[in-house]
Amino acid sequence: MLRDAWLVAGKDLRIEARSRVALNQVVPFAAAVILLFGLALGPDRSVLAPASAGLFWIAVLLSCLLATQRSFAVESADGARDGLRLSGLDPAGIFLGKAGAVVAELLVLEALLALGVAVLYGAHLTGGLVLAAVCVTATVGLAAVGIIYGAVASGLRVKETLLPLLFLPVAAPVLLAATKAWDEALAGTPSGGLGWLSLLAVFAVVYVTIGIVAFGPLLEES
Amino acid sequence: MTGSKVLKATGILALVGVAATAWLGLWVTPDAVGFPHGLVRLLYIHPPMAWVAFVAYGMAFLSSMLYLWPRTRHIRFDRMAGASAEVGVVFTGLTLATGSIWGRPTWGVWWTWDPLLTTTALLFVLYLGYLALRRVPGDPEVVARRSAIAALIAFVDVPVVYFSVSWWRSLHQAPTIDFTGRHLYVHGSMAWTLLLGFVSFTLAYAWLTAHRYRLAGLQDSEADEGLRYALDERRAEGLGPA
Amino acid sequence: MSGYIEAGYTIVLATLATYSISVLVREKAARRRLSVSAALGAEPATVSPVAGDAPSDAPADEGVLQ
Amino acid sequence: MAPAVRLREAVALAGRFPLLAGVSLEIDEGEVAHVRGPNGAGKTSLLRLCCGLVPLHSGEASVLGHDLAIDRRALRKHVGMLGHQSLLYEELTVEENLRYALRSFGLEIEQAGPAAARLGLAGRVSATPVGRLSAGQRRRTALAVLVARDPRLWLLDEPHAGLDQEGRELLDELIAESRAKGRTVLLCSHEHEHAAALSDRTVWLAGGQVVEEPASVA
Repeated sequence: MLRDAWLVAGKDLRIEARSRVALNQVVPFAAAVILLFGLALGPDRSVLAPASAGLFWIAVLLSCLLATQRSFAVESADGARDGLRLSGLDPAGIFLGKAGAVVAELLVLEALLALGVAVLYGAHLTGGLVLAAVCVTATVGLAAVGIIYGAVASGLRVKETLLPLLFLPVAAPVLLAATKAWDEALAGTPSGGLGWLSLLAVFAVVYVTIGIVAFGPLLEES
Repeated sequence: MTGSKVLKATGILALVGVAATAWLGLWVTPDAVGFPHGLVRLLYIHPPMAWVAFVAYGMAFLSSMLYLWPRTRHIRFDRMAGASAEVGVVFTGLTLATGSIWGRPTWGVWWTWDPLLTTTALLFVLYLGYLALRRVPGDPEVVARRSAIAALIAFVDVPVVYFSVSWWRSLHQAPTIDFTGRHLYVHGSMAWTLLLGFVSFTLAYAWLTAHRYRLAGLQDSEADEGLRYALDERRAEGLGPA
Repeated sequence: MSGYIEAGYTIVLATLATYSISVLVREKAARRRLSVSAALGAEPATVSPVAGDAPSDAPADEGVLQ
Repeated sequence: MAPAVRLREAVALAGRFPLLAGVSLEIDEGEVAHVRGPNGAGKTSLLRLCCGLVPLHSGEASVLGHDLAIDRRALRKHVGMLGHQSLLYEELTVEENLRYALRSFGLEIEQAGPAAARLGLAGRVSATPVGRLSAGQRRRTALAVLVARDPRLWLLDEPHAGLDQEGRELLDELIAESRAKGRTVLLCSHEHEHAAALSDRTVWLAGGQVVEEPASVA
């Protein structure tokens, strides 16, 4: 299973390194989102700085949608499922590999985005360790849910519209917990975020487990 | 058919019960002190709505699990899950509506970020997504399987959502008024009316879900009927031009 | 009493009534269609497919059948 | 010897549409069968059923001793499908695609080089991303994956399409070779004479069924 996961993740990341879709499209998209938030909320830093954690995570959430869609788009255009199902790979391995690749991509994106938030909104990135830990746990949870739903929706003609509807409500607790943990850290009390961090960890563990168990049935019979 | 008789009896009981709840709630029970505009009367319908919604989602989850478990796999569990979730969405919508109506005169706003209301609103969109997924056509078995997995994901999300939202709220401020009237001394005719509300709306849920389940079965056999003709036509193609 | 209470009860009762009736009507209609097609079942060739849904996820080459 | 493919009244659906309307068919191990029929007869669906891409709705189906109703995953290692879609990764090179495919089946990657060379994809071509190749070269890459894997059952859906004269001859050679090795081949092709020369028998399909005699139209 882990061998297959490694293989799939390596393949996805190599494709990303070649095509640069995440770098050339998803990162600018996320940048546009935080710019637009700035425009919507006005130039007042006293408004923007306190909201920066929430806006950051909204941008991450939307980018995660794009990243998971892309993750299934690379599986040979129209035959995404066919290819995965004919491949002889362990479904749990496929799930872990794809989720792992998305996590890696999103973490890079988050680093850039954090920089953007610091510059544009004037957020002080204090409590770096907690910020990073929150990023990792939250992203694992998001990627897990994204990949499961991506597989549910892949091959359906309505996937572009259905995936956000399925994904966003489930991801709501991640948005909440990650935002609160960041708020605490940015306010200079990183230890206040530890509770939220453990909530994120629970979320990640639960959905990674569901993914490992459910990916087989999901790919096999459809 | 005894099953049909039981169902009919359930329907009549639910109808009588709901009517009685409305009558008692609107005209018989007294106004409670501390609740302006007689708002306490919403107590007899709002909590039962929320209760039924949670029961419905629990039922949908249970049926989905029974479908996913290979030894109990049967398409009827998929129908059950779909029927229950649909009824659940109706009741969730009503929970939101009555909650909002409660909020307007009480706090002067149609919406408050109360943990229960917020959780319910998220559940509403979560299960709207689930129903949308169910409506995407495909092989019945495939549809059933992916719906069951979506139901699993959605249901597991419920406690996480509730926990995170209530924690989030408790950090900001204590809830202004307790929604379900836990601080309210419910007694006499009020207690009985509330109890009647719970029972009769639960009966209404059972009756609705049973009929929705039947409808799903009929739709399936209709489709199977269509399949028989389609198969015949397909075979006729193979025999060359008639 | 204020208008809020009546509105709450009306919304709940009306929605549940509408939903119940729609389920019952659809159930009845489905039953009737089924009994009709069962009566015609002896001559399937004269009846066009009732639910010949377009193959939703079929490969394109198999979807076109003339 | 047990039949490689054994179908009894197999029905396969897309939604509520019958792709296969009750196919009964036996193909022995080592046979090369030419699957023939008009457009929409169910040829592609038959192949997709045999590799487990289309679920079996009713009837019986077993391929290489695996019951399709029970274990389709175990089967996939032994079946190779060449369909309309090449199922390759556009951004990866020919060689990377080959290696990935072999690894994903748990096979050694030594075969990648020779297989590419066999299909005339050695040298500069093998280091080119598949997205930049011509349709014929993609076909060759997809074939190279099959050659490298050497599965027990080959499912070829219009394999000649898009290949040049040299490629077609190469393909014929490959089919003859795998036949000599005792592999089973299901070959769908509209190039009847060509395909007939390669195969042991012809299976006629029409209306999602196997038909006895060639219908008036072919």
